[in-house]
Amino acid sequence: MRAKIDNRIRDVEMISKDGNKVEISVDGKIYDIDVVMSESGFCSIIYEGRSYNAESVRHSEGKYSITTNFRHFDIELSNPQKKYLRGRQSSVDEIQETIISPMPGKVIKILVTEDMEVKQGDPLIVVEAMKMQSTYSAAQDAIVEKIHIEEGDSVLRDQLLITFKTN
Amino acid sequence: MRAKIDNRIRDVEMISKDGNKVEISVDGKIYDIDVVMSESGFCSIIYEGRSYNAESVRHSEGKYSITTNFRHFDIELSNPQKKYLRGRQSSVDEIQETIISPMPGKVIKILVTEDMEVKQGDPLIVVEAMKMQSTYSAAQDAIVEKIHIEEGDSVLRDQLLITFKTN
Amino acid sequence: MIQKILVANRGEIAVRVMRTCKEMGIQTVAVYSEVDRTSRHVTYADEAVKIGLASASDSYLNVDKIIDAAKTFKVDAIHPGYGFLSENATFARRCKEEGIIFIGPSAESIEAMGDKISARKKMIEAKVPVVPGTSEDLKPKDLFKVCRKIGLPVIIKATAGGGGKGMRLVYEEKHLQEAYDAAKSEAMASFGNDSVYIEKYIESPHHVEIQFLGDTHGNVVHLFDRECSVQRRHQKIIEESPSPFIDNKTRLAMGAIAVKAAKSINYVGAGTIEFLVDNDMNFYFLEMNTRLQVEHPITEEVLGVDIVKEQINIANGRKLSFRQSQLHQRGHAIECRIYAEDTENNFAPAPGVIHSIQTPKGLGVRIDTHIYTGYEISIYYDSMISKLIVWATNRDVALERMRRVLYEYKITGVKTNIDYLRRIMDNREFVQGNYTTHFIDDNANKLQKGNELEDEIEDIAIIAAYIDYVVNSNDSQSTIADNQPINRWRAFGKQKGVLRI
Amino acid sequence: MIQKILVANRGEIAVRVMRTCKEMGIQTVAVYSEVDRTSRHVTYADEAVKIGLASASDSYLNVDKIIDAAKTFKVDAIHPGYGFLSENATFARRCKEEGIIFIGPSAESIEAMGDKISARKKMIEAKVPVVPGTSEDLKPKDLFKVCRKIGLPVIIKATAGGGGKGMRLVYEEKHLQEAYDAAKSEAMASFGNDSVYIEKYIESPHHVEIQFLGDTHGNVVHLFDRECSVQRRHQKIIEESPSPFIDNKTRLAMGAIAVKAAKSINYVGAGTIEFLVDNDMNFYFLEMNTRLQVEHPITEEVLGVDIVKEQINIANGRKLSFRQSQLHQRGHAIECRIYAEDTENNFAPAPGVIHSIQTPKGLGVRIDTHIYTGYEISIYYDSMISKLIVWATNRDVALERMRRVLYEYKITGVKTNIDYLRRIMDNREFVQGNYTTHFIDDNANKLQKGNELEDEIEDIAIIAAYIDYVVNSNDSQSTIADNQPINRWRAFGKQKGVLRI
Repeated sequence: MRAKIDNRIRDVEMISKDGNKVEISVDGKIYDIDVVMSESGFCSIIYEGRSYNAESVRHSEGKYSITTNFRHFDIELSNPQKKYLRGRQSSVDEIQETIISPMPGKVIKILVTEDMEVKQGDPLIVVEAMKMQSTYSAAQDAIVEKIHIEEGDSVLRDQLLITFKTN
Repeated sequence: MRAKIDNRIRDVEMISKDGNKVEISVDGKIYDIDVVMSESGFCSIIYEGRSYNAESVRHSEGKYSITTNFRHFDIELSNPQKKYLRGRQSSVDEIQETIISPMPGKVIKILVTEDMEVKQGDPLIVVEAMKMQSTYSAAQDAIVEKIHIEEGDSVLRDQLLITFKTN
Repeated sequence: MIQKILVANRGEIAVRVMRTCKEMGIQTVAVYSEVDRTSRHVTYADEAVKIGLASASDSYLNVDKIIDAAKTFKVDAIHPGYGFLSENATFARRCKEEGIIFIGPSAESIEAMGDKISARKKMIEAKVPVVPGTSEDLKPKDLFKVCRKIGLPVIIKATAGGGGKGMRLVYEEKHLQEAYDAAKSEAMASFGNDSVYIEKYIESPHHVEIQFLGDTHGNVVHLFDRECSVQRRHQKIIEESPSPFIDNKTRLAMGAIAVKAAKSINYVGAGTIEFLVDNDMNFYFLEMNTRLQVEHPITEEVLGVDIVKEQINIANGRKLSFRQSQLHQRGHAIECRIYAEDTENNFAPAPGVIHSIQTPKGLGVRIDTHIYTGYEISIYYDSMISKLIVWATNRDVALERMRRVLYEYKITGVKTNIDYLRRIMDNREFVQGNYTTHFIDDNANKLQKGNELEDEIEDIAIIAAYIDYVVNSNDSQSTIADNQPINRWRAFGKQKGVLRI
Repeated sequence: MIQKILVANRGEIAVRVMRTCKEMGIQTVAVYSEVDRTSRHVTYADEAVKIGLASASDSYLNVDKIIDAAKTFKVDAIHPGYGFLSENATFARRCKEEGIIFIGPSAESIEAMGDKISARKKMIEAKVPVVPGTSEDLKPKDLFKVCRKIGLPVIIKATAGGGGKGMRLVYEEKHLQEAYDAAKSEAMASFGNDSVYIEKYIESPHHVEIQFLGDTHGNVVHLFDRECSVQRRHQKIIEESPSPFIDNKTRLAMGAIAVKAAKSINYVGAGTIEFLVDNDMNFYFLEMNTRLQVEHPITEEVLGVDIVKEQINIANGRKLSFRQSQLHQRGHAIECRIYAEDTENNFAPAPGVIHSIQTPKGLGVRIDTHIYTGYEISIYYDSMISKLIVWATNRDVALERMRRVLYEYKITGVKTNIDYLRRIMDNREFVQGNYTTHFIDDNANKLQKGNELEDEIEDIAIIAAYIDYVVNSNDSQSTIADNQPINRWRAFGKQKGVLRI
């Protein structure tokens, strides 16, 4: 499988499995591990006698937040074949076509209008959560296609806020 | 619905519901409550301004262990109509036809053999868990039909140990 | 005697107050906003009532609704916690009018200390040291005289000012006139008012505060010091007691001054004086907090005193249960505030649902929190989700313990600053204990970077995600070679069953 | 210097030892049996290795396998915890032969104190008071002389005895001869050996013990007392420190005697002397435990000492980090042992899977445990699943706190004795503090009965079950009038998803 981590692509495959004893290859390096995982996402891995712990949160299919050893990782697993079938979507360097809310909050201000041209770095929208305001800016020059929310709206994590026209 | 609690039968019905505001009748007494329940079985009930908590564990369909206010209750919910359709099974005072393991453990000793007659109170089987041994005895005079386990076996909670012949 | 208390707050502090009430056999009433139905303070209380919408102005800040609830439930007293109405003189006065005990100082004390200028004047009257300077318009003719009296460096600020406009820092006298003129013209341009004032600039300020308690019989004791210099955007992150910076002489002098200050305004209840302390251990009054502080637990740990219990006893008209001579600091306590925030993304708040928690346990650990597995940290309130307090025989051991305890604390579902706190615990300046309020800014880069990543850790993360995928995905069954689940917590899964939403 | 420790144990004590190691920067190695793969000590350790089957003789009691693991992982020392190999002289000796530090006393000390008769002799030599009596065959001619010397009441026991056979309790001298003859003939009939011995009968015995520490430099200090009289079938349930029964003079005398006893056998490490104390505060040596005790945390709380850290420092050849004069008891600590047992069904053990836990928090609480949500309490090991410790300024507040904390502790999935412990906290005899080892038997009925049930509580339980049914049953959807879920933890459910088993 393909694992996307910090915009890098790595390869992970299971080679063999016998109960909790699992052989996994990560970019060709073989890990011979003893692994258990709890329903709540706590994962214990014993590798060469060392006891590793990782906490896993599953978002949508294939998307994970993993914490281990005080580090946080966002990992996206995908099947290369499937990707191929679905077409050219979500390649690593593609142009940002939308603004998605990275957290829940309340829309305080929308600084653009539909059909407006924006430059890279232009502020687009201000969202407030927990008494703090965050401004989301344009990642590149673009034209605003559609604004999906209004000022005063409450938005959820991963909610679509703004779509851009592709040139 | 019928709620069996400590061998007593009580009646519980939902009268109305509006979101978390629920009206429930218990043996005709109306409880107008605000209730929420977590996935892990933690239940918060506000009734006449008082904040009650109960922890619920669901075993098989309709069987619950509830703790509240330092009290433990085993409750069995059933639909009277359904009971009727299923026939005469599990009336409250029926004769004990089986010995079921009330907890996991290891069978240390079997004191009876198949076809043996046993008197009420006769020890039948010794099971050990956590360094303590428990002896299960006959609830009434009966004849052993079948012994489903052997000495040395590990048994699970609710596992069938011995069946009796009904006269 | 107080027999029932309404806690006019939410979150960890509401639960913390209720804990002491429960120990004292006092009934508790929780008030909650619409989004807080599943909050811990609601389930912890004996009684609970919804008072309004999520917005604080409709609920936790709404005086009428809280007074209504207090009357409906016939409470004897209201504990305001911190924040919300805790330093609201109008609310304190209203409670008194309604015949409900407000667990805190009088409305007059709150008012006197709530206004910075008035507080400064009161403290000067009481001979409490304040930051030297003028609080009125500085005339050109007084400039050099006043500056020499205060001593360099000084800061010139616009009276009407804010946001750094009309502000000049002066280290050498030769730049004084120029800075004064520039500040005045900038002030005029920005605020239409060219009046400026001058204050001594404290170069390496330490934020050290003194907790005190006063009863209705005129007794006041101080509960020693807390070091609170680890701040980001004036928000405290880590506090410790005793302060590793000040010496014992300074500590006792600050304590004595705090008692004097509290007595000068006939203070009743728990309060705190915040001081700025410079590198030479001169200390200056900054402000007085007329309420319980977030960081009160470290004082409780070091002194073995339950401050909320003392508050309630004082409200009952009792005398303080100890004299100054009976109070001694023992060992060392540190508090870390856990925030739901993304430390790698400019500390943006990170609301969300708590997926799982592993709570630190064992010796020397105290946790004050309202979160639990499945709890939703809402967007409406503060992002502090837990206070982690350790106690140990000395500061070195306390640091070791905090490192251990941060390792044990695992919260998933929302991002937290636990890793960031862990890095602070290894920061040389922090470990040495001679840090100032500039600590976070000065160390921003060091604290941002994690240790260089060993490949293995990233691989472990990928493996964990992959195993989760294998165990949980519908289309991955074929990849499980032997058809045996990896998950050994199978019986748990079975028992919990499946919740339909 | 010890840099890596193998903990030859499991459960809460293995985790507790590892916590201190983590604070000291010492690497830890866990050993585990087949059924313990998901145990907390395995995930807590830096390294872990499976050593055998569930049966302790194949794993935690298997000297060869543990020594093998210690060598494979190149550890410097082994901490045995309590139970298992902790008082096994052979194991201690084997460690020494293999060049591994055994964190505990010498094999010779373990042996000397492991045998009751030898221990009694050693203590008599060291002038430690033992229960008066003879440990050899009591001749008819000595009967009255010895009895008068000891003082009534006395108990006559068969030397070969056990199970109450050949045992007679004598309160009056006129019954002495008859009892002696009866005991002898019963002993002959039961054991084929009519030899009997006589001991003073302690009527209302209190079980009070003294913790002590000895280093390799000949220093020994005592860490004061623990009251452990709340026992069922010789299993301690609740301990407190200081003892509410003995006075300070007795406490210090016991401490001094314990130090003398430990010095007399050149004791190195942590140890405990258990004393029987009668109603007049005479105390008698019962036995010495040459290891860490389950109840050590209450001493840690009252003295602010990390006993495991001291053990490791002693094993490193360091001097004790304090002198006797520096140790003072502060406040009061109580420990409750939480067992997975059915208190209403003759205290039958109740293994099973932990469904959910709500852990007490806030001021003055310490929890030592290895359980977590989803953990399976196996049938193979001890049924103690948690230790709940509170500290407070005095015993009254400690009792209030323990009541509060027992209220907060909610464990579902297995039955526990939490409600039973809660009733003890309200028991008059316990609250008064003058209870003996007969406490549990004397109060069996009172402790068994819950408060008379208010109807409402049962109704609440039925409602909770019903709501769970409504929310979760497939065929109950039609009963939800408005098709809106009751469950407000919806987002949580969504995030957690569904685990296929």
